[in-house]
Amino acid sequence: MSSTAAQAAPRLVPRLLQAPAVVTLFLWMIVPLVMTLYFSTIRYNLMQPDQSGFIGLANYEFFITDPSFGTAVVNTLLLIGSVIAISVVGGVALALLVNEPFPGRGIVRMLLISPFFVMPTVNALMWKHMMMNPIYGVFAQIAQFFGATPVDFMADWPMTAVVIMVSWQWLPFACLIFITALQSLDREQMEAARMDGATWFAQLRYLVLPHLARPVAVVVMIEMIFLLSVFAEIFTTTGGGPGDASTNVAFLIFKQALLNFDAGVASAGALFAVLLANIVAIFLVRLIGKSLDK
Amino acid sequence: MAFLQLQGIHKRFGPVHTIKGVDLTIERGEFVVFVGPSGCGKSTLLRLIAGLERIDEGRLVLDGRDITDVPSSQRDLAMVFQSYALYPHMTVEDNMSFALRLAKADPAEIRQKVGRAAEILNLGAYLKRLPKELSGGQRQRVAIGRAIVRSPKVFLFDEPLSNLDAALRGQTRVEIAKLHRELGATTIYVTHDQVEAMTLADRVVVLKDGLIEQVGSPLELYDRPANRFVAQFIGTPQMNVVPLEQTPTLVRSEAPAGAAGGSVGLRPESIVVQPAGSTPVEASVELIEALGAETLVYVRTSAGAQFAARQNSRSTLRPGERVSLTLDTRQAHWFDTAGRVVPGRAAA
Amino acid sequence: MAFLQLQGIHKRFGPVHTIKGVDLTIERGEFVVFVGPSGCGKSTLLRLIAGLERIDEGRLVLDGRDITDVPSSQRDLAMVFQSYALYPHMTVEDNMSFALRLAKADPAEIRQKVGRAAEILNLGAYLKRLPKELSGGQRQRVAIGRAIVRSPKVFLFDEPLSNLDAALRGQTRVEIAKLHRELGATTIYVTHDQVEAMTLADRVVVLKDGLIEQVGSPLELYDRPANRFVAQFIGTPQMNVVPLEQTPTLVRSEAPAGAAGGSVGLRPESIVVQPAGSTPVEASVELIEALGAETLVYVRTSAGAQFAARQNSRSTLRPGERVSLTLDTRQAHWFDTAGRVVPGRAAA
Amino acid sequence: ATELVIATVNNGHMIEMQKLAKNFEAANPDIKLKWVTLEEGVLRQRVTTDIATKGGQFDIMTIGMYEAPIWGKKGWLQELKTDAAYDVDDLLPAIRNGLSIDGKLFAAPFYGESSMLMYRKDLADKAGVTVGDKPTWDQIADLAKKIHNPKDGVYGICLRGKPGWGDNMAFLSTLVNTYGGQWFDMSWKPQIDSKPWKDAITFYVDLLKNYGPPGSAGNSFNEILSLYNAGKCGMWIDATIAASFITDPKQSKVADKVAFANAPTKATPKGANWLWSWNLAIPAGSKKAAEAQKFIQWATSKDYIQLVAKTNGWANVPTGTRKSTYASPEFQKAAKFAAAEKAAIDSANPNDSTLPKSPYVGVQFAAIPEFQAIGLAVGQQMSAALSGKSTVDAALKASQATADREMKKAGYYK
Amino acid sequence: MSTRPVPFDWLQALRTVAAWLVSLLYVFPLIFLFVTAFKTELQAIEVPTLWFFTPTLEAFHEVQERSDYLLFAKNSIITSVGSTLLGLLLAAPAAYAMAFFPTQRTKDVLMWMLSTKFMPAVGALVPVYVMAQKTHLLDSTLGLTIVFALSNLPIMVWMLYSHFKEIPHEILEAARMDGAGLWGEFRHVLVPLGMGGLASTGLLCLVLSWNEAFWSLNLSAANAGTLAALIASYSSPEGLFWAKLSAASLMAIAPIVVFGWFSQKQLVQGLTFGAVK
Ligand SMILES: Nc1ncnc2c1ncn2[C@@H]1O[C@H](COP(=O)(O)OP(=O)(O)OP(=O)(O)O)[C@@H](O)[C@H]1O
Ligand SMILES: Nc1ncnc2c1ncn2[C@@H]1O[C@H](COP(=O)(O)OP(=O)(O)OP(=O)(O)O)[C@@H](O)[C@H]1O
Ligand SMILES: [Mg+2]
Ligand SMILES: [Mg+2]
Repeated sequence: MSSTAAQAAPRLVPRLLQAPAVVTLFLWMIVPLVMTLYFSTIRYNLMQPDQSGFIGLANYEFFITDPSFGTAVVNTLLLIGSVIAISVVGGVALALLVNEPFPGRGIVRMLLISPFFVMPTVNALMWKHMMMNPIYGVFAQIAQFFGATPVDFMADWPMTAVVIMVSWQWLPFACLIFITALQSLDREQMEAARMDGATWFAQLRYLVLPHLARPVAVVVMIEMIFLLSVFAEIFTTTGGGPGDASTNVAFLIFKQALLNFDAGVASAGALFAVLLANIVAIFLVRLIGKSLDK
Repeated sequence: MAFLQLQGIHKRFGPVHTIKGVDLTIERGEFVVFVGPSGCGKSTLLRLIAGLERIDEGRLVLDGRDITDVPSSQRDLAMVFQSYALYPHMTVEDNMSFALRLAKADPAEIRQKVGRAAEILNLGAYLKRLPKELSGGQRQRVAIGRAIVRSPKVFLFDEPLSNLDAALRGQTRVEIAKLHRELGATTIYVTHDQVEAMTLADRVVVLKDGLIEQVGSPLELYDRPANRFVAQFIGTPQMNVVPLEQTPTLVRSEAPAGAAGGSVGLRPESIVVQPAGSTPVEASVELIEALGAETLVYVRTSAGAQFAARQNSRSTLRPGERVSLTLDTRQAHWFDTAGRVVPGRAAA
Repeated sequence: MAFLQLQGIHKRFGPVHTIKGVDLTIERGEFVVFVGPSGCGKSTLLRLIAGLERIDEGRLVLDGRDITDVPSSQRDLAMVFQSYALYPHMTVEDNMSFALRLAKADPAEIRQKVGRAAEILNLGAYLKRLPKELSGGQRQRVAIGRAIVRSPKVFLFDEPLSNLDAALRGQTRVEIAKLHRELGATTIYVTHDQVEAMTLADRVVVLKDGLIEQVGSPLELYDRPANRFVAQFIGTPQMNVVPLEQTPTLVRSEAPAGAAGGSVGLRPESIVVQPAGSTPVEASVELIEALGAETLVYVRTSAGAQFAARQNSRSTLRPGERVSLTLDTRQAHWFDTAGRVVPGRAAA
Repeated sequence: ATELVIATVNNGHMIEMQKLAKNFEAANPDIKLKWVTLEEGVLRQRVTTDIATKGGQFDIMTIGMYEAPIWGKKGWLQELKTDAAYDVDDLLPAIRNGLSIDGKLFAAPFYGESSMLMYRKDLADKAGVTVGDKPTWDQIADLAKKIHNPKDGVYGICLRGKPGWGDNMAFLSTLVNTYGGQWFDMSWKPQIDSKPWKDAITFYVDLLKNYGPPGSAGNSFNEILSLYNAGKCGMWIDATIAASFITDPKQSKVADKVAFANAPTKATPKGANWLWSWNLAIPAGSKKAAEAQKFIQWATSKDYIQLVAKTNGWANVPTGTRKSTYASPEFQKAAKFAAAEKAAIDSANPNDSTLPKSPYVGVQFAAIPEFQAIGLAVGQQMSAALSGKSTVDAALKASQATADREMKKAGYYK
Repeated sequence: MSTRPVPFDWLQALRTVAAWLVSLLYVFPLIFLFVTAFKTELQAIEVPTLWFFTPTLEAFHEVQERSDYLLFAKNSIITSVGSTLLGLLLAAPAAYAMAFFPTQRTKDVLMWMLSTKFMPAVGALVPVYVMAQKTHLLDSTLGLTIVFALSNLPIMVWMLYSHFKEIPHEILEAARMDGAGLWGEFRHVLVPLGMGGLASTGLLCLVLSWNEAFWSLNLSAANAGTLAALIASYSSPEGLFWAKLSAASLMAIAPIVVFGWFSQKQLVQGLTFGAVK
């Protein structure tokens, strides 16, 4: 019997243990946040520091009325949704595949998680040129080998291409977490289930997946954060196009911050992203939150 | 025809040879109890039967079918694990109904069966709890409940009542017996509790170090142990086994020839403690254990032999007091130097 | 002066009120045994004393010092967990020596203490194994070993022998008693085993539903239970408690006034089964349990009352046979309608 | 020793300079050079943030022709005062103009480029077409059709399509220019929905759709360079710097089969080829201005060009900056493209690059801060049109709207 | 000892083949990258892809000659190892407290921590740049270490929290009873049992710091740049760069991949069997 709630140890200790993390994070959050809030209400273009002054919500208005804004929000959600779905499902599948011992398991496991070690820029360039290029990319070569017309990913399926690249990178992360989590699954429970007549699938459904609930929650939340701010991959591959087909909110902010150098609008955009993230997070917490405090 | 056959079963864990060749035949509907010292291989044997461990050597035949390599989930056995192995994320109810749900049983039937098991096991109030919110005994009961809601071919119980209080243990024991009578399912039951072994078993299997020492009905084992180990293992407090040379001449004179240099075994009830001087066997009291209805008196003779005597009344003796003993050799067991039973003179 | 004082202790797990106000005073060096039905709060009480759970209400005083909020690690207690809680990554040896190593004990001393504990517990051969490579009983022994290598102020044992075989259990029980005598450490011991409770305890605390029912020496509880619950809880097989109206007039006539409408309790040894017709109390045999040295006969009178009788010989009776009973009312316990004990006429 | 932190772009000439800077350090033992080499886009972000927040991390910055006038006007750069040996008059006038404000030089050109046509002589010959020195777009379209042969892996023409103001819009601006269009009229109104734009873009989309390689919407300089070097492009109009790569047998399979011509024209030759240079400049706040100046003079001097020539051969000197380079007979001999390049650069005039009068400086860009964002947004629309995600009309309309939005926000007009 | 031969396990064979196949396919792009690094630039753009060729180290030479790989590698190691250690130092106690001494607010604190990462880095560039400048941490490995540690902190807390939750309470309680204080509990029980979690969290942080390009690029100049910044000088220069980029990438990811190999053992520990019943 384990207590989850209170412990006899004074409550001060746990608080002290949390304090360094909480305090530093608070500072790390609050200073930029306040500055961003301030910037978002003034005219502040790095290229024109001479023109400044309070302009109310004009920056927000400008950001939100961007013709690509709607597409960007949709694309952001699409990217988050599909990459999370792919990496959770794929990650669980792969983790299960390599959970039981087999010859070379260590190597396979290492291979599987290594894409996560690749820098996003390299990843993007590699996929764009070596894999997806419609003339000399590997996919094109395969397609030509089978006599099919190569797909022009960047032009015809820009979001799909981005999703593939980003998933390729993040699936191994999920996989890594799941592999580790599977290690703590109690063997005797599985045995009990087998005795109860559970097939492999039933064991998966009723024991393994519930056991993975918390890691899944962690993966979903962490990936959400990183996916929310993906822009490097988009910038290097599609440049947000064609049109705004692969523009997401982060890219929109990036455009304002580092192409237009408009810190004011970028700040407004960043705060909008915070808002969006909160909405998504609340939604996700609804979905997965319960598994956290099990 | 034999229902479950274990043929020359061996099991090794790396260098540790745990089961060293077990042959056993169990009839359909039989209730077999495994007993043996801690670590002798009872759980391992159960797990081999359950298919949770690979049999290294030997064959396992169930109902005429070789199941040595059949996966657990297809053997139709129910097992109560010594360590419970509850599903931590499922409520008590879900834990118990899991197998039935897997088998796609009718929900009404599931509810009824789980309800019945919960009632038997006094778990009614805890159906919605998670295992971590239960006491040790409650967890154990859930583990039992999980097995008994099913109607498998074979029940495997691994010390299922060890964490229950006497009253509940008695009650649950009766329920298990009843269940066995009703379902007629072949049952293998591991226990350290003599009462359970004696009352539940059709046959008791005594294991030691991965080998079967003796198989027989409870009273057979009690009355005619094959060797010193079984003699001492069955019955509490255990049989007094004393080297012949430490026994009074009176006893020694009755020993059969084969027991020369061996020892004699006397159950505590064969020893009567009497006021000092009343018999030639002098002893001093070492310890008194008053158990309520009975009293155990531990004495040591002048020859250095230690005896536990069982008495059905309270005792006014004090440790250190001098007493005399009457040893009832009619019920003595004789052992040769190797510990094997030697028939007494009367029998010979 | 009281060594350990529990003052009005309460514990709630969310909505579940588990300990409902426990007051208890334990003397230095005392051996106190907690008994009670599964789920009554024994482990919780132990865990509260150990400081593993927060005390919701009440105070805990050790040796004159309020330790209600002192962290476990500073209380100098050793505990055997009901669930073992071994360190899975440490060998048996490391598990046992952990506390000593933490306390920076001398390595030679550690080796010696661990060696001694391993010997007592028959663990010598397993020192280099990991917990997962042990049998259930072996694991339990490691858990015991971990506690006894230390010399704490207070020992807490939570059903430490439940998974051991009778022989080893007896042996370990003796060792625990010896340890207690040698170290004189205050000991709190939870068990479901009557023999352990009777033989080890200076005082037994009977718990029920988070409350203390009675505290007293083992024989006090056996002979003078405060109520029906304690009467039935202490002693195996349990006391026969029968509503007065189902008892023969002979018995009824002896009942004290206070017991009117209540019930009478008779221990199994107070009931003698005799050939049919020899006494006016007619009954039929329901079940025979031959335990070796003794036999339990379960009978039902024509009035519908059920009795278990203990007999020190084998029985030739068969279920269904008609018998007569002699009820020894001199040792009867009388209970009023609320289950409280009512003194018998003799006493009154 | 004084440490100079120099931010440079990662192209070949700059990297060569890094290697040769050992000589400078040897000659100036009291100066130590530290390099930050970045890809073009990142470099621009990096130096802009730094200069705008006065971070002061760089003593010398590599900036483009786009930034130089903007920053110079804002006073973010120190004026370069050169000595006689530097011979500032030797700089190509087009380039020098682009880097000066009111006659004051704010950045020294390290190398410059324009755009031109690079075509496969062998294929043109096979098709029986001779390409003149000054081709028109109609001729180009015709030739593209003739040499387009995807079955053999040869595409008629490769042009930039990847969105970005320095990517597809660099090329498209010149195309629009020669069609007679412009970015903004004299009142800063965007002109993207005008007829020249529509004609130019329609032509561009059709051309690439019919005779371009698949995936054009993702192609920029590097992608096309790979294609061209692998022999997959019949023609390519892009930066003159490409010439040195595609004629290098170590990199190119078609090194001996290429020929050069001026960038094609349509309605006007004005602005048909772009003008770009990478330049070294000193941020206003730098405390090591003297040393920085010294280095810049060294790196952009005639002597440096000689040094490169000596070390790596004349074919590899940084071009597009000095008249003297083109005058050198060794260079003319070594670089097939020398004449074409000089002509292209000379013909470009950032101050007068459109048929109608324009208020902005720059051939393929408008040197105003807002241009980057507008350029990217329009670039995205163009690539959408190219990939068929939207029509040319819709793309132009959307572009016009975006540009209008940006210009309004920036306060050019209400 | 005539132990029964283990029968051929088709499932096992299938799993082995499938796992190898899937993983090889999955890392195919990386294999491609690896191969390309040993080509000349011209070979690198050959279609169809060349699989048999004389490998050359030309690209690696070029990379080494062009940039001080060792400086960048050193910075990468300092910042990523430093930030991982700093992060673990801050995160582990917090996660421990949250996992084993939860209060009603624990979940909120967790969510809040995560929410500090909601602000896109690009949006916070100017504030952070200014902060770094004011504290003189621009272009210093210390500055980058702190920034990396702080931006990874929420994630580390989350991951550690989730891993610690898997450890049975009783084991920690047993240690407490054995007289282990906070540190003892942590050192002797939590660390060995949570090794898998700690290792994977550490590895994650290491990788994230190693690959972190945005801050690394923007907050460094000549001194503190990490390999991610180095890569920025190899992506899309003018001219062919495939082999060089591949070589540089390979050099950039090699240390971390090799490190990953070594941490394998820690990642796969599953130790709680048989501890409690
Ligand atoms: N975490 C918890 N949440 C809710 N209820 C709990 C929790 N822990 C214990 N309980 C309940 O408290 C009661 C007392 O539990 P405890 O473990 O003390 O019983 P016990 O006397 O040790 O029983 P046993 O003999 O079965 O071990 C039980 O009914 C149990 O279900
Ligand atoms: N995985 C393992 N590796 C090594 N030895 C093992 C392993 N599992 C069990 N053993 C050993 O095998 C022997 C038999 O174990 P088993 O669990 O069958 O004993 P048991 O009879 O059930 O004992 P108990 O009554 O204590 O539960 C023990 O000595 C044990 O130490
Ligand atoms: Mg066992
Ligand atoms: Mg308990």
